[in-house]
Parts: sequence; C-alpha cells; structure tokens
Amino acid sequence: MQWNSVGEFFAMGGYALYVWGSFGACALLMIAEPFLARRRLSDVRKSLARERLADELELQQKNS
Amino acid sequence: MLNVSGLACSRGERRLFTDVGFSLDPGEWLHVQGENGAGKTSLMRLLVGLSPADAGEIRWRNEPTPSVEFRRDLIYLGHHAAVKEDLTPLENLLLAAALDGVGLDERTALAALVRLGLRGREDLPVRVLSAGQKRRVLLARLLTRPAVIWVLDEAFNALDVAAVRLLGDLIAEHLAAGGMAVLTSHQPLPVPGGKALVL
Amino acid sequence: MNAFLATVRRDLLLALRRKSEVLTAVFFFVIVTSLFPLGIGPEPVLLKKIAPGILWVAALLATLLGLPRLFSADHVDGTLEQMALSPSPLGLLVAGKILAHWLLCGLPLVLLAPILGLQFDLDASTLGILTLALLLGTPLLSLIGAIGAALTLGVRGGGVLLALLVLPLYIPALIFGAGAVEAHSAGLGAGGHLSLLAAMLALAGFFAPWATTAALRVALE
Amino acid sequence: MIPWFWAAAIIFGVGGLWISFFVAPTDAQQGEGYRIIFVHVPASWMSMFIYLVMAFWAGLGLALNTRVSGMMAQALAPTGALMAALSLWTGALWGKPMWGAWWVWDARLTSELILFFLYLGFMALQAAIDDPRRADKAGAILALVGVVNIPIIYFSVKWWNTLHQGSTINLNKAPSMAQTMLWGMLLMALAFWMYSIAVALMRVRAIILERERHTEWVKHAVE
Repeated sequence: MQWNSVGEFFAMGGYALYVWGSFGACALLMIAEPFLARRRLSDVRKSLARERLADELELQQKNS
Repeated sequence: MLNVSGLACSRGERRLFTDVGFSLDPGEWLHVQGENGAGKTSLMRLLVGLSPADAGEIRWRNEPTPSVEFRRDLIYLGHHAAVKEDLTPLENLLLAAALDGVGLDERTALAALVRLGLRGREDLPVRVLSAGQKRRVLLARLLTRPAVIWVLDEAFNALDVAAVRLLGDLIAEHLAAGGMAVLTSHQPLPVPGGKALVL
Repeated sequence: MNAFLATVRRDLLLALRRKSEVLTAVFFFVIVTSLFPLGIGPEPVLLKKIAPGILWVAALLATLLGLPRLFSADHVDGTLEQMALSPSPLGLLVAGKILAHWLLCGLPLVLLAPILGLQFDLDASTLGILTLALLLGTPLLSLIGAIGAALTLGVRGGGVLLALLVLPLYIPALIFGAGAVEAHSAGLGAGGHLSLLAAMLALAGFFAPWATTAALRVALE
Repeated sequence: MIPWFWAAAIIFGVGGLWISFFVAPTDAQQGEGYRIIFVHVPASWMSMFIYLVMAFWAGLGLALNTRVSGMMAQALAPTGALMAALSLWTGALWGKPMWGAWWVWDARLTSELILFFLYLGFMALQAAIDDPRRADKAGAILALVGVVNIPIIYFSVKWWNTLHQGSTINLNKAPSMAQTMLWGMLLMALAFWMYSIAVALMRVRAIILERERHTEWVKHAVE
C-alpha cells in the first residue's frame, strides 16, 4: 500500500486533475451508455405493448 | 421463357405481397393490376433486378436472374424520364445505345423519332419539350434497342390519344414478332389478349 | 470498352452543356489558394513552406465540391437506373464516370497548379514535383470520392455527410502528395512519396469502381 | 446472458482498478500520472478491435445477406466511437502533464482521431438512410472501405510524423512494464471487453425488436 492517507490518494501526487479526469470520464460515459441503451430497449417495449393494446381494442370494438 | 415463383416483397416494415408467381412465353403479355400502393412498381423493380426479393425466384431462359443475358434481352421503362435534359433526342438515343454496347446508326434512330412523332424536334434539347414529348423520346428506345422482353411501368401515362394508340401498336408488333411484355396500368390497355395479375 | 468510352464521352458532353458547374470547382481552387497569402501575410519564406499543403488542401476541397453531382443528376432523372440494367457491366460505366469526373474536376487543377504555385514563389523543379504529385493524386481523390458519392446518393443531408465520409479517407493522399513536394524542397528526393502515391492509385483504381458499383446498387434498391 | 457479461465486467473492473490504484507502484519518471494508461490503453485497443469486429460483421452481412450481422455492426458502432473518444480524452489528459501539451500530432493520436471520424461517418450514414436494409448494406460497404484504409492511414500518418518530428517526444519509451502493471492492464482490458459485449448485446436487442416488430415472434416475445 503506497497511500498514507485518503487525501494523498485523491491528490495523486499532483496529477489529480489528469488522473481523475480520465477515470472519471470513463466511469461517467460507461455508466451513461448502458442507461441510454436500456432506455432505447424499454422505449421499444413500450411502443410494442401499445401496439398490442391497440390490436386488442380494435378487436373489442369489432366484436361489440 | 420467364418463370416467376413465390415472389415476396416488403417495403420497410410493411409486407406488400407474398407468393406471386406467373410465367410468360413468346407472344404473351402480362397485365399487372392493383390499387395505389399495392406494390406494382415494386414488383416491376424486383422483376428487372433493381431490388432484391425477400423470397422467391425469377428465371429467364431457365437461368436465375439477374444475368447478363437477361439484361441484354430486357428493356425497362419506369416512372422516370430516363433522358438527359441537356441533350437532344437524337443524342439521347445514340448515347444510350452506346452505353448499352448496342450498335445504332443515325438513320435508325432518326426513323424511330419520326415514327414517334418527334419530327423537327431531333436537334432541340429535351429540356424544351413537353412532358408527353419527353415520354415519346423514351419510348423511341423500344425501337432502337432490340430486346425480347419489355417491362413497362405506367408507360401510358402522360400520353395523348394518338400516342396511346401508337404504343399499343408497338406492343402488338413486338408480341407478334415473338416478344413478351409486362405492363402496369389502372386503365384497360389497347392491347388484345394478355394474362392478368392482380396484386 | 466501347461502353466505357461512351460513358466518358457522354459525361464530357453533358458538362460541355453546363459549363458553369465545372468552372465552379476550378474557380474555387484558384480563389482559395489566392486567399491564403492574404490571410497569412506576404513573407516569401513562410509561403514557400506552406504552399504544397495549401495547394493540396484546396485541390481536395475543390474535388469534394463536384462529387455530390457525380451520380445525383443521373439518379434523379433515372438514367442511372438504365445504366444499372444495361447489358454492359455497371462497373465499367462507373469507371467511365469517374474518369470523366477526373478530366473535368481533377485535370484542370493539375494544369493550374504550376501557375498558382508561382504565387508562392516556388521554383521550377518544385513546381514540377507538385504537378506530378497532383497528377497522381487527383485521380485517387476522384476514385475514393466516388465511393462516398455513391454511398450518400439520395440520402438526407448528403453533401455534408459526403465530406464526413470522404475526408478521413483522403488523408494518405494529402500526406504523400504534399509530402512529396516538401521532401523535394528539403533535398530528400520525392521518389518514395510519388511511388507510394502511384501504388495507392493502382490499389484504388482496382477496388474503388467495384465498391462504388456495390454502393450504387444499394442506393437504387 | 447479458447480466453475466455485466457481472464479469464489474468483477474484472474492480480487480483492475484495485491493481491500478493500490498494487501498481508509483512510476519513477511519471509519478502517479501514468495510472491513466490503465484506462487509456484498453480504450484504444477496444476502439480498434471493435472496428475490426464491426467490419467483420458487415462483410458477413454483405456476403451471406443475413440480417442480424447488419444489426450487430450497427449496435457496435456507438460503443466503438465511445472507446475512441475515451482514448482521445485520456490521451490528452496524459499528454498535458507528460509532454506539456493537450494534443501533439503523434501518429497514434492522429490515427485514433481519424478512427473516431470513421465511426462518426458510419453512424451518420446509417442514421441518414431510412430503409434499414439499405442502411445496413451501405454501412457495410463503408466499414469495409474503412478497414482497407486504416492500415494505409496509420502508416502514412506514421511516416508523416517521422518526417516532421520537431521535438523529441518518443512515445515508445514507455516505462519498462512491471508484471503488476501488465496484470492491471490485462484485467482492465478484459473489463472493457465484457462491457462492450454487454452493451452491444443490449443495443442489438433493442434494434432487433425495432426492426422485426411486425413479425409474430417479436409480438410473443414481449409478453
């Protein structure tokens, strides 16, 4: 273990901006991307569900 | 000669038609009918090989299309004018033949233009001609390019009475000489006989 | 082969009837190269140093200017469809169109480059290398550009998209083309650059018409 | 299957981060700043590798006319672009303290930038064509053209760089790779791998549902 304190860890020997800028950007984007992908998936699912509902309603109206 | 079976086509997410099949032999022609959006033009484009079919097979002289032989035997006239506006009718015919690698002398080309009633327009740029006259320039290709099968999509549109009769005669002559044709239109066509295909 | 020549003749004839479209690219080239000294200042040493880069970038952009029209006019009026259904191989006709594009948009730039190079105080042998590099490079630009033009045919916002697709692919041509002139001025000899440029031209001459044809068939579907 | 890849990505990621921050020693020359390479190198690898995979799927799609390959290529592109962007960003953050400049026209950085443009072009072309099948084919041709060009671009940029080398920046003088660093990098690369697979699979699922919405099996699959 080379860090004596939490503060030292975050200071990164004076390279804090660069190191945390890199890791932070990676973390941020790699968390954001799956969420975007999941939103896309759930959007499709919702619109498909809507379509099924419309199909059912159409069927009901025809029958009544 | 032309055998089509099990043809299916979809546009985007929509199914246009499935399991379309027919066959044509020399002297026969097919009249493709259907409402707007039924897929007549799509069928024509499948047939000539511009777009791929979802399923099915098209055979020409027992060979699957598109083959070079099929293209040599084919004339397809679609919705487009397919003539260059900046060239004269005569240049259009001569250059189109040259691109196709088909020999065409000026005399034959001129005769075709005269037959289509474009006398006196040979040396004007196509740009100044009317829509019907542009259409006639395109139709002149039927006379300048030897082919066995004509695929004409809405060829009778924008033509006056005389031109409709003329095109009818041309098709009849072509069939009598052992040719084949596939035509689309909403109206009854001035060509006797013919198989019908409703989409 | 006759069909190939016929396509070249046809496109040249069409360009002759619409001279302004061809001249636009040439004027663009002349004006852009003349603007740089005005923007940078008249120092002969600096101008001499940046001349090959400027002339090459200007040539690249001038070629790009004519590309969207390469297939779109034929696409709109339906003659491209007829070419695709022609008994002549489409690849041959496409190669003819690319050659015509080079004759109209590339060759004038090659011929003008030595004259424009004088603005930058280049000496005779440097001008010779520059012209030679452009002579090898501009057909390469036409060939690669044709792929992009075919891919963006009939596409929304095609012009901007075309630039985005094609410019990264132009980088090797730019590097070796401008590099040849620089290497010559530095006394290193331009032979290596020029032969690599020629090799790339041969490669593109073989593959680009093929890829363009495939892209055109997709666009016509 | 997707959760497994997520789990693997997280496990490898945590392991990799542990090594990169707590096990790997401080570099004698670059201090703590060198730790950036634990994300920079995997991102660069992935950005190149994903392009190759994308081109592979594209070629397969063109040759065999299978629909899924086009969707795979389409699903991979945004992740590839993300990796290229990360690689550029972390590269700049590394370059500033090490070389004193955010950006140098180094061969690798320049090629990475061009790769990023190629990804953007691919995505823009696919987005601009309405018919998905046409978009797939056009994209496939572009991806293949790109794959032929990447080595040419790389070597030309490299050569251009050596010709113009003004300052004495040498990227190849990397600090001698300690065993632990290699392990950390490997683990991070694996984490990036798993991440890319997971996110691409997720996206391809959405694409399949979007495109095949009118087929029966999709209607049943949503229940």
